[in-house]
Amino acid sequence: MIDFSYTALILLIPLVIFVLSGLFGNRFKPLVSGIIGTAGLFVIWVLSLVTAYQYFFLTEKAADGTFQELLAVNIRWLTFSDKLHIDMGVLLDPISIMMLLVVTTVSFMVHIYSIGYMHGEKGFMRFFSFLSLFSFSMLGLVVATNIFQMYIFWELVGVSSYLLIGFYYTRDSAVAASKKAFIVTRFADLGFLVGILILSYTTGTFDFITLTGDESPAFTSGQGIWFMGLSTMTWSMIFVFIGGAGKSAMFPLHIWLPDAMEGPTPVSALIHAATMVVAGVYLVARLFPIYTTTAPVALDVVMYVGAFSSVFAAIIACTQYDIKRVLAYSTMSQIGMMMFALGVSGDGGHEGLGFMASMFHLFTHAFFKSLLFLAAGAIIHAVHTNVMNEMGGLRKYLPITHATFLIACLSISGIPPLSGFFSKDEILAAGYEKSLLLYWVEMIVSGLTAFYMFRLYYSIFWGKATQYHHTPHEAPKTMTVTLIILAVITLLAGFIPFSHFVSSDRIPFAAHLDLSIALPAVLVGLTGFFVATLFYRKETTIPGQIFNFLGGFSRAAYHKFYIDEFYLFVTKKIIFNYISRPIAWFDRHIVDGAMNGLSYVTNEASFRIRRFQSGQLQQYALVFVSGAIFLTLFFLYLWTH
Amino acid sequence: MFEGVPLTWFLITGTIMFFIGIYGFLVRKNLITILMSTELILNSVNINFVAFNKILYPDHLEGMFFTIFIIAVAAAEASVAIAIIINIYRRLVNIDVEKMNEMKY
Amino acid sequence: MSFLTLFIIIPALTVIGILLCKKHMQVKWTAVVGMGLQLILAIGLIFLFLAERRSGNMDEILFIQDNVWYQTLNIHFFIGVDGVSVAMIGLTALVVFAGIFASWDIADLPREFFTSLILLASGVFGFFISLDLFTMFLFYELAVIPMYLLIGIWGSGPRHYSAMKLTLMLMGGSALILLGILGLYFNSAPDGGPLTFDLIQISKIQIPVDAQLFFFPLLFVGFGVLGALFPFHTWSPDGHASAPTAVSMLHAGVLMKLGGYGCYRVAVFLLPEAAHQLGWIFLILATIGVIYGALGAVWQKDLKYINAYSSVSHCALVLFAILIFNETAMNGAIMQMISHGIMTALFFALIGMIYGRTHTRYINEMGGLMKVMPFLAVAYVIAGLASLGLPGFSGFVAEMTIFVGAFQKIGTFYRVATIIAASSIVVTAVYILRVVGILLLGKITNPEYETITDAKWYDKISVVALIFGITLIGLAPLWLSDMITGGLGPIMQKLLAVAPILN
Amino acid sequence: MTTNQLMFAIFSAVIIVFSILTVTSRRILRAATFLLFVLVATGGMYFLLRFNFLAAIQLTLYAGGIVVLIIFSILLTSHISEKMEAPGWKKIIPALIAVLAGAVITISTILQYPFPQQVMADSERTDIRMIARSLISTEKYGYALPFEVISILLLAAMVGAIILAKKRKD
Repeated sequence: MIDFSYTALILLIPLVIFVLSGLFGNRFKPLVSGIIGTAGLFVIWVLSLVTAYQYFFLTEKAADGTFQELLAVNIRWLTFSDKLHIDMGVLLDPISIMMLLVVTTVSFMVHIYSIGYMHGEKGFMRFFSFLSLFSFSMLGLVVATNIFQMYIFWELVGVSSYLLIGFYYTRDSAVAASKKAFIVTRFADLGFLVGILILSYTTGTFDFITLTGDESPAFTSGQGIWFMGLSTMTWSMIFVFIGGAGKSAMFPLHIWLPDAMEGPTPVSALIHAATMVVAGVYLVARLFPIYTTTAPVALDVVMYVGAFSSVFAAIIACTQYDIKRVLAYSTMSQIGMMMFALGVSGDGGHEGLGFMASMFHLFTHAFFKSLLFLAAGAIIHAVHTNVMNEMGGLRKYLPITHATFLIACLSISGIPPLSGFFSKDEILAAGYEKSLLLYWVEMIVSGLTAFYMFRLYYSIFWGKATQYHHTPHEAPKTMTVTLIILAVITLLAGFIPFSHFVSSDRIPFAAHLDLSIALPAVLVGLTGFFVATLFYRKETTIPGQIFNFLGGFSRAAYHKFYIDEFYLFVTKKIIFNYISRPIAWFDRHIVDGAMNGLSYVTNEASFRIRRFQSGQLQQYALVFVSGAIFLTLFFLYLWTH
Repeated sequence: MFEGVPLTWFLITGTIMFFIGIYGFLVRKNLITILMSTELILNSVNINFVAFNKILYPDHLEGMFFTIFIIAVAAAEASVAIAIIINIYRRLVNIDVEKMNEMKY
Repeated sequence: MSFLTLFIIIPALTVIGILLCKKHMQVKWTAVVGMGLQLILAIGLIFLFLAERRSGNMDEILFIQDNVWYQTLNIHFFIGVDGVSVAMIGLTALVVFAGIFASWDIADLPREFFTSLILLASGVFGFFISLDLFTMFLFYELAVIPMYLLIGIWGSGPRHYSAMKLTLMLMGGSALILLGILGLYFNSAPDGGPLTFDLIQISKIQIPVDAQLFFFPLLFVGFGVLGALFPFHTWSPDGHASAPTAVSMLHAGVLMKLGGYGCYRVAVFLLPEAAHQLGWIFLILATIGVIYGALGAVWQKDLKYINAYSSVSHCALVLFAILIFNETAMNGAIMQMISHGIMTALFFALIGMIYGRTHTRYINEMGGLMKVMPFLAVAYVIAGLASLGLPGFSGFVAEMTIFVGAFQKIGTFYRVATIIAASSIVVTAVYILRVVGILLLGKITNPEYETITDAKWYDKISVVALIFGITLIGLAPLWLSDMITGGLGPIMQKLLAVAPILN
Repeated sequence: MTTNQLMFAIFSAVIIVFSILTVTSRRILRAATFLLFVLVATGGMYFLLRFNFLAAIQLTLYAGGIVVLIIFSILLTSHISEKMEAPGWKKIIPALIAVLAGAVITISTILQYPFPQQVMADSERTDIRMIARSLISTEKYGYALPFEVISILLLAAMVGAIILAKKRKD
């Protein structure tokens, strides 16, 4: 048996780096803090590679061929009651190791990239210390041994995202975006928390291994109808999913993601493309046995929300001009597909194809999407604008960026033999088995994906060569190296026999390429590609005509279907003006008014009473005499006892 | 031995005198007249004391002594009161009790 | 003679020392030395207490001292601590220590200021260590009364109004408490023995339920006024807004805890039947308070008002948790008191420091302060994050303990209340981030602020001490949680005897 | 009607009539004079009851001392010719009601109460020697202590009166 306790270092190293650079950061030269952070990440990356190798190849499987769930470290952190307690630890199983690899790799790449990208920025070391904080929190989330540890790191991930989005804190839009991201996800986290509360109450445990094991209390308790015809467990899973939907930007909690692009581009690549936004998928995958066994309705919710979000975001992505926003909606769309895949999946063996596909897509998407973002970063770095209309013909100036961007585009469009093809194919296959309608919806999404990606690609690299203020030039080495590495991964990742490592019941199985699914998918992808080529390869008026032809619909899509406006209306107008303000008023005038009224009455009464104290001796005497007489009368006649 | 007049008569006379004194105290404005009303009240009490003493307990002298003391106190009181009245008069040039309401509120 | 007496003797000596001082500097340093000693003593107490417990001393109350000081009414100077009061003493010492540094700039009558401040502190210490209801009440008054002077003399804005309002409302509360305590006293010997104010002794007897039903609301409301129970919280915004920095810190950080502690230690502990029967009324009020305070804070423009409403929300959560009557929630209540105490003290300290530099507390008049005073700004962000319950800070630990505990309580009523209370974490995020966004981030709106200086050394000491407190609890909560749980045994026994709770 | 009764009736009538006049007269000097009559009549009552010494004191101290004092103070503070303004009905009516009610209650109580008949024989006429002995006696029925107290009171009153009436230097 291999001792995995060294995996605790994976959490501790970034934490230590964060604390050190947070406390003493201004003593170092900026570059030093960047290098320390990167070096730390390198160590972690190596460690997680070692862990993965040892886990998948050197650790014995259980008797029935499953990968074991290993508690590498588990320390009691806080006790609630005899049964409920929060532990801090490291749980190793296929999906957590897969996530470890994704997070450390992308994070490592982003660190290297940032040394070039953020060079000369004010707050360079602040940036790196926040990155370390993020890495720490994300890794903690991934290896969480219990749902409460996950919640803790979930919150920490949220706050590091907040800090990084608001990195350019003097820019109002960045401040607003960071605030929005935090509050929206916080709202979703409330759902998560309620889900945890219900879950922990019904099952009496937070522990993942207990919860998802064969004799999970979640399978036996909380099955009764509780509310609106659904069982307690179903509700708890729906609430948990709300948390996941918030982090993963699922409709209708997606509004923060496009705005989050206000952060520095490496941050978008790391947090808002590859790692944090897939936490929701990971969360559902973690609790997957509960979903399939006792909460199929909740799983259906996951499916429908995922499917809807994917198509919704894809449509919006076709109409946006800010390249980072296009990528953001693309991310949302792809995560929607992952959710969809989880939603259609069953448990065990080939039934669990969707689960595997979802994880596979998560894996490949992390690489090609971070590649896309980093490439976009390189482009922005070169031309100093985000808007694609102001670009064009860049392929001559930025050859490496161009090549890597193209690879990523092909991959996300599902063109074989790039990684995106394999994972997307599995998703469609899984969807085909569950529901034909949704299968076609996802097919359309797939086509749209290819379309908007190539729309982006052509607008940036082809078309008329815009006159730039100064000639764009290729990014520094630290940036291009990472682009190349990620491109290589994107090229090769599809050939990993993913189902041999990750499956819903942790038993390896063989997934085959089903041509009847793969062919139409590729065709749809190619269609999207050709349409985009037709429209955007050279400047044409067709897109404009189509845009006008669709009229209101396209305008609505351009305005992101007015969801933002709706939320703004609810929060600003209703909550702020019609709830909070009246409460403030109520407090001042009614509650406080009652208290002041009390004092006023007392005061007034005393003013009235003091009239009796007139200073007129004879009045006093009269009162005294009358009183004496009255008392005499009272004691002599009235009080007969 | 005192005969002929029942105790009650004295007491009634005293009571009437007492309440006349009270009435004066309540309605008169001039401080000196108020002082005079006070004297009436004291005297009415004296009459009672003396009557009680003589008619009910003729072998004792408590009533009489009380009266003596009351007279002494009354004298002291009158002298001090008049000193105060004169003092007030010096300051306010008037001894109307209704105008003396410095102590109000 | 228990060394706990030192907690009263040291402040007393410090006050005497301050009165003997001539120069400003001497006054300040005397105060620092006195309260520093007090802090060391408090830390020592925590270690001693933990050592004592580890060595297997499981007495309900440790370090007891019992002297009679008024034989006729059987009033004792009876002191001792359990896990809960040790935690509260630690909190008080920390906040007072930070408070001294936060008021380093005080210019008017520093001697009188520090005298009143330390007098107040000694009242609080006395309250937490005493176990005799009368002595407890005495210290309670000692803590409340200097507040009037502190706000009335050194305050700002409509300070006389605020001071009067605060004092009157708290005195109203005291009157109820006094009634309640007398009620307990006269029911303290059902078998006809001598009457007693001894809290432990009273806790061992059965007070008639009729009497409990009468006195429980008195005591709970009486302490609740100080604990900002809705709708008796309105002294808090005005009082805090007018009070000088250190007073706000002490008041929100420590004094409001007297309310929560009193509700816990006197009202619920001694009158469990009534608590069980009437608790739901106050639970509703507390739940309203939690969400109401948070929503009220969203709209405010004055930093201190925001924080005062936020305190209302957080303190209501304390009362909420106490009224759940199970061990986890009760534990959470105590932790929330400590956590909120440190956190809000930090907030008020920072607000005071910011105000001292910008001379305004209206958030709309400020902006972009991160650039000119990074230390204070970062500290403010940390305080804000702690306040909105971020893991790694004490607020999270406390709130989660409360929510998990409260949700274990059976009954839809409690569930719904818990979810409503939990939703306050979202609202908290809204108002905290709103302030952070307007106040610290963005561009500097007022050119005059370009020349503002960052924190001085004494500001830093104050802030760092408090941040250390919240992160210590936030990162390693287990010792505190265990220490508190150890002290909850008796009250849980009493409550379980009334109504067996599945837990 | 015995002599006693006759005398009592006369004194009583004088007392009541002049009392009323004292408190109602609008000329202050007359009021003082009426008070003098009342005091004298009271002295007469004492004679009637055979308290000769007391009656003497009454006449000297009251009728002589206090009334003179009052008249002096009247002369110092008021214009004799001036009529005092009559008190308003607002004052008179409540006072009258209170006073009448009080008088009725008291008198009716007195009338209802069964006073015992004379229980023992009259002693000797009280002579001065006996009074003097009692006043300085510390035995039973001795009044040494009240006597001393009253002496101090008188002294204090004297000092007080002098200080109060003294003209301030300012």
